[in-house]
Amino acid sequence: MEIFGVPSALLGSQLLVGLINGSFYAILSLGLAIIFGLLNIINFAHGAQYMMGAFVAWIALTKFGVNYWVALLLAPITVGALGVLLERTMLRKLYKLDHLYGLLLTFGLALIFEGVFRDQYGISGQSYPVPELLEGGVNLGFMYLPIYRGWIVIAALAVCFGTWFMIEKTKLGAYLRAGTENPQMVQALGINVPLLITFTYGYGVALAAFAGVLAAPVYQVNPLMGSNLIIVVFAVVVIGGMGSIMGAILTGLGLGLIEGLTRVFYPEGSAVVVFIIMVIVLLVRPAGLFGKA
Amino acid sequence: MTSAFKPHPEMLRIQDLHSFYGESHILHGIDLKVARGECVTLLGRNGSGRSTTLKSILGLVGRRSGSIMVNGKEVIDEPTHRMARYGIGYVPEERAIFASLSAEENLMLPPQVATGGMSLDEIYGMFPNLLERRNSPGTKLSGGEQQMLAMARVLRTGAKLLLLDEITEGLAPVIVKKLGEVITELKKRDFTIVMVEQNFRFAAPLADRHYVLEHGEIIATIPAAELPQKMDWLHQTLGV
Amino acid sequence: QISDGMVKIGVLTDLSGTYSDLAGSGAVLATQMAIDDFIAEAKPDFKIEMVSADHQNKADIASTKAREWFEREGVDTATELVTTSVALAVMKVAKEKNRIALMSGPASTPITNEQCNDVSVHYTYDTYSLANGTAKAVTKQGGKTWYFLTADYAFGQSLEKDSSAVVTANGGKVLGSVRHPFPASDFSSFLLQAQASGAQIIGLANAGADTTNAIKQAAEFGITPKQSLAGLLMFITDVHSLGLRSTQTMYLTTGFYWDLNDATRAWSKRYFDKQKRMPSMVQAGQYSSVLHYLRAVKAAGTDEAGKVMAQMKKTPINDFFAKNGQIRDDGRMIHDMYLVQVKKPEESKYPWDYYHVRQTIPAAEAFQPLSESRCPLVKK
Amino acid sequence: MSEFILETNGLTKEFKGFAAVSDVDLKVKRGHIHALIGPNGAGKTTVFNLLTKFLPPTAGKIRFDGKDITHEAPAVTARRGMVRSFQISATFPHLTVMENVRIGLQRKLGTEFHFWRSEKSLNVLNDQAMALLESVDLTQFADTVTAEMPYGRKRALEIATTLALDPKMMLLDEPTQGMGNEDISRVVELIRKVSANRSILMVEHNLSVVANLCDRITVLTRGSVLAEGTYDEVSKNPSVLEAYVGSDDMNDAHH
Amino acid sequence: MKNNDSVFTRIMPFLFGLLFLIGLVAPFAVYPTFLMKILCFGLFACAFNLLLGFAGLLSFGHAAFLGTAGYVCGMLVRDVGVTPEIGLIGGTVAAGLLGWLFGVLAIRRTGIYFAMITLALAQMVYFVVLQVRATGGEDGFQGVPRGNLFGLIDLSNNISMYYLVFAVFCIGFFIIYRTVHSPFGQILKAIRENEPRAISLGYDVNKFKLMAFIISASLAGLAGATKTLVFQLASLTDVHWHTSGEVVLMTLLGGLGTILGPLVGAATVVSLQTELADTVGSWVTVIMGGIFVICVMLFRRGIVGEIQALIQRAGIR
Ligand SMILES: Nc1ncnc2c1ncn2[C@@H]1O[C@H](COP(=O)(O)OP(=O)(O)OP(=O)(O)O)[C@@H](O)[C@H]1O
Ligand SMILES: Nc1ncnc2c1ncn2[C@@H]1O[C@H](COP(=O)(O)OP(=O)(O)OP(=O)(O)O)[C@@H](O)[C@H]1O
Ligand SMILES: [Mg+2]
Ligand SMILES: [Mg+2]
Repeated sequence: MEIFGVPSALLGSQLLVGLINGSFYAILSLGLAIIFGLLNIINFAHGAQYMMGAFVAWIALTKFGVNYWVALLLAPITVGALGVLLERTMLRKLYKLDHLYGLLLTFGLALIFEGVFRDQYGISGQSYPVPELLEGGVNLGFMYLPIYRGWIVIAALAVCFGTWFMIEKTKLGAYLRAGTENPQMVQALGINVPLLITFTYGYGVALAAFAGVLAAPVYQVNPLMGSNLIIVVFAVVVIGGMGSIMGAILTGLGLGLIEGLTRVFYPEGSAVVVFIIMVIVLLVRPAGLFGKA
Repeated sequence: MTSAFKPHPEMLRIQDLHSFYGESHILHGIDLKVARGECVTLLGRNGSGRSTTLKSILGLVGRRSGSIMVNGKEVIDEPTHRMARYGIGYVPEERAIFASLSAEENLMLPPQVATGGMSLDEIYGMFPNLLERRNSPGTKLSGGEQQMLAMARVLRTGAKLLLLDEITEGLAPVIVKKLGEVITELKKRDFTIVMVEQNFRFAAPLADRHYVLEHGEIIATIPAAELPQKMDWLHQTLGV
Repeated sequence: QISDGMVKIGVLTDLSGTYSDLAGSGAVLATQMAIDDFIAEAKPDFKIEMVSADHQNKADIASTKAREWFEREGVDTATELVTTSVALAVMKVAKEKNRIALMSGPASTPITNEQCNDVSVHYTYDTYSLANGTAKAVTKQGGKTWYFLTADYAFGQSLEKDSSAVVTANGGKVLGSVRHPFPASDFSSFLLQAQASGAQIIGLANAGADTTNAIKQAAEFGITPKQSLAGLLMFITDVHSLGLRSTQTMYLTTGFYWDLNDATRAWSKRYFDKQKRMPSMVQAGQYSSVLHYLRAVKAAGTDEAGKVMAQMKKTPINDFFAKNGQIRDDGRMIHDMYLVQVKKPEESKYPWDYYHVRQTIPAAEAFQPLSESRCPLVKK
Repeated sequence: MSEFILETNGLTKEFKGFAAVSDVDLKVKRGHIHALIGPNGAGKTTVFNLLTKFLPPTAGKIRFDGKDITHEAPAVTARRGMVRSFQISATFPHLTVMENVRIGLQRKLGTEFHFWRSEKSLNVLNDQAMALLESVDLTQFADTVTAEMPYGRKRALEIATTLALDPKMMLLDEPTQGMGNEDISRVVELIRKVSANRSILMVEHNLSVVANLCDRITVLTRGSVLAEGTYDEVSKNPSVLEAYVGSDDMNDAHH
Repeated sequence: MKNNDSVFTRIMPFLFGLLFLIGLVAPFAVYPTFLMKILCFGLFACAFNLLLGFAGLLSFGHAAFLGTAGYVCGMLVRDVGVTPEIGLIGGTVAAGLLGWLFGVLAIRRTGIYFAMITLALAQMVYFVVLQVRATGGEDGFQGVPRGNLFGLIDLSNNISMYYLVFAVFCIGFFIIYRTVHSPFGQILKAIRENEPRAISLGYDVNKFKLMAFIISASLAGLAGATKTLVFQLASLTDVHWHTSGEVVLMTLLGGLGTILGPLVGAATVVSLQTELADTVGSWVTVIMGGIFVICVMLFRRGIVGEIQALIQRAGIR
């Protein structure tokens, strides 16, 4: 069977692959949305932190023989801790200022991180093997699905929805949302907002690092692996609208799918399709798909 | 000795309080004392430092020095978020309703700090508007509804020392009247209240004592009993 | 006579970006080695100095730097120049200032075609030699049906076009191609399309991180080893970073392999001792080109560009890098290239033991024939 | 020309099924100071937002100065001569007081897009600006950066800036909110002064101000008009007293 | 406050005069190509600052205008064969049109969203430039002749080229200065301070923002077109988002919202880049990143801003 001249088996496999990519977009845009939503900072270092997650996993494996499963916890914790440090020492001083400064600071940090890793590990990147447990693949009939890719989708969805639940459905989430609007008042109500914010940034950063570890076995672990991805993720966040956590997740997954389809029907356009969608969405709904005007 | 079981009769004592916003020195040595169950007001012209006094107690100013004792304990070095644990409830001048939370979420947000707070039913009974609009996003409430919500928010937590900044502002007379009843009731329940008010008609019958501020200093202390003879002077200094 | 009694060599390379592994500080080291070796061998009566700079892969930075070097610092030759945009920009400046551009790093063929000039030497390799070598050899060895995975910009497209022609000319068939954005990190969609085509060979008409990611993911999706990959522009640095597991049995063409013979091993060992990595062909070529240049300066007794170029063109190049290498009128240095196949992990006996050398492609065949050149300097 | 400068017909605004304003017929006479009062949440601010086009109405018509303006853009309505003030003070904090007023005056010059002209070309407005500042008693502050002025003065400045547009009609949302009595009387005087030759619609909770200033009063409750009339009429209306004042004497509601 | 403002206004003409004289003699003391680069990026940064510093709009896609104008100018001069001044005008107009398009889409949002939208739009431009054959893709658009100005003055001479660049810079700078201190600039300031209030006074704020955006884009384009003539090439770097980041760095480092800051910032960054290229190798980006961080954390006012603050403090005393 064919759809627009494309065999349906190929189409099915492309959709699946799109979903896998969408999982990365979803985790990363979720992290960005949380950080933006709660700290009012565009975390330009997000891509670099994603890269650092992958590198921590790689270093842990090659230098210390730490396996993938441990790295899946260790890398987010390490990079998240670095995030906490950054928040405590730098970002904290910027909340009262225009957003611009947070953006610029994290832009500078991204340059530093990428530069340091490039200097240490070179540009061509390192290989991280697929963990043994997830090696191989299954034949789905229409495609050969590497088990690891399946795992990416499951892990990403679990983390995304867990995060969503935590923020939208718990008291902690209410504190977080209120804390972004008027931290002083929330403090006056008896909540330790600075700690909350530090934790939030650390968590957002840890999400990026988690995505990095997930990515390590499929992409080359490379100092610049995050820097191009992140621009697309920014576009995803704009399309989704910064207002909602669920919006970030769904938009991420959705755009992964759309991008996957573009790669079949018009591969040349797959790099810009996200941006084109962004323009259209903005024309129709300036606040983004899920954003509040 | 103070303990949780035998609370200090002196709920709030401020001595030589100085406050700063950045470079500007706003409060120049405030001294005041409020006993348990008392209601006092801070009077003064716009910009005389009344709101700043309340904010200083909570640590919401740039820098402060001096002494602030709550229930017998020195708190000047405590971070803001710890203050609520001492049973302080604050209704700020700008209301500070959270846009991303619904009215009810706003209401439920502050953690309970002590027993004896009002129940939701009591609160909705007092402010029926809020019941009707409880699922509306906080900032979509009308100006007055936000004011009610800010007040209701602290009543639920069980805080016993209330710092109220112009709570009647923008409220219809009918609600102002109701608020007056609420405050009277709170006093009966042994709440301690520090109010900043422009609406003198509202404040005068409620307060045990009035502090008059000018340029960040207390220039007069007027017990309720002396109020009638001081009215002329107040008129002059405050234009009341 | 030598201006200022000094020959100054500028190494303008990518010290921090995408190409810093295959050129970068290794190229600076190679230059220094060439200068030291030359001084030891020829005891010249002129001084030799080296300056180096990072062009950050930006053509305008490169052209400013080159201009400044030529105009103010008396630099006689700008060398290395990885990244084609940088190379083209510096060539123009060199021509204007009558200095020499020695290019070891850049890949594109316009350097010796439309954009050629008489002060430039394209030394180590170019896309034609890599793509042709690989495409021809692989097709001849039975890889008859091809599918291309092409980076969607001028460079990838011309790589695909050149290789397709070679495949067809050698009796193969191109079943199709897919254009992927540049840069991309996820290739699974494109690889699935390549897989669906059923071609024996998937030609990778891309470079750098795109190539390595595509190779890695091909293994992941079980595409290799059922179908084989052919890297049309790959370096030993790529193989090194990917590891043999994902690259095994791939074919690629290179201008230099450290483990080719005793001479290459000897030089590479010296290099390795300092850099802790084996040299890429760019770094080896850089050494060779600088040494050749210095020898020509000595022989000509001047550092004037025209005379030195004449000397360089007339002298065959013989060192560990090239046997009877020769610089043509279009600026192309031609020398033997090698078709290699990546070893299986179990075949690799020691560090950096990566290649089986399958075939030596003679200089005359390896590069675009002069007759096809679009360089105006070539008289037909 | 109709005797009413502003008329609404069946003006309605619903938020997700909640009718904040329903079927309001409001008529403001030329030259009047008209007050809109009502309990909190009655829909006064929403009416203001509808009139100034900050919100689109769900239903109903708005006529200003004889023209239907229901579907105009906010800036267009403002240019017609209906200008509002905000419930919170609205000035340009880092411009001087003089510059603030000039922003208002500048529109008349028609050079607001002229990026090639010198700002000296705006000096022709200085006399007018000074005159306006004088009318609100702010001359001595002319060169002060607005942020540094006391609150009450900012309100005065805001009114001066609005006057610069020479509006036919001004909408004031709680102009005395947050003011001490001294400032209140100053602003009341000011409003009275500027009301000459123009119409004013204001929302105000301070009934002494309303009693003092207003020619006519409309009382809103739950989005609908409960009563309309002069202060005396309205203050005797028992349903108003019940819904708004909560006692049987309107004077109780004076501050 | 006011007093010091007038101190500045009084100093300004002298300062400008002095800088102008320095500009006139500079090519005899300093390497002209280097100066030209500073002037091009200086103009670029000044144009950017018009938008950020005076209209409060952070565009993170300004490289698109620089680059587009560069390519258009290059094509006009090299492939169509027009004289350089036509090339400059063509590039500027192209950037202005692109700015109009970006503006229409982006000014619907403010703040951070605006930044992200401009970034994404610029990224689209990048992909187009990369893929279209006429631009030379990765190889860059090379070999643009400088030609003869008005068909008369040979620009291959570095000194004459310098004076052209200097003239272009002065014109661009004057336009910016004038825009800031114009009736239009006043309204822009008002909008930045309190947008709803500006609307309620009857100003259609989006039109003002759009206008500011177009002016800024056109001037960024003018800088890009000039740059193409100077270096005789346009390359992907010009449209890459790193360039958009760099111009923010220049502006911030020099002093956001100060009239001379961006020029100072551009000069500093360009010099650093040139110097660092030889000395620190792969640490260039790390150092650039470090400067960003230090600027944001410690010198938010930038070089010129800090100096002004110093003078102001001295003036108060
Ligand atoms: N965040 C701040 N930064 C700097 N100065 C401030 C700040 N908040 C208040 N001030 C200044 O402190 C002084 C006292 O202000 P405060 O708000 O305490 O006055 P108030 O008596 O409550 O009057 P109001 O009726 O205006 O609320 C004023 O001069 C005011 O300008
Ligand atoms: N954007 C909105 N979305 C949902 N509900 C709204 C919105 N704006 C106003 N409301 C509701 O409409 C009602 C009328 O609000 P409005 O602000 O007009 O009241 P008001 O008469 O100005 O009251 P106040 O005197 O307290 O300012 C309120 O119950 C409010 O909660
Ligand atoms: Mg106050
Ligand atoms: Mg209201």
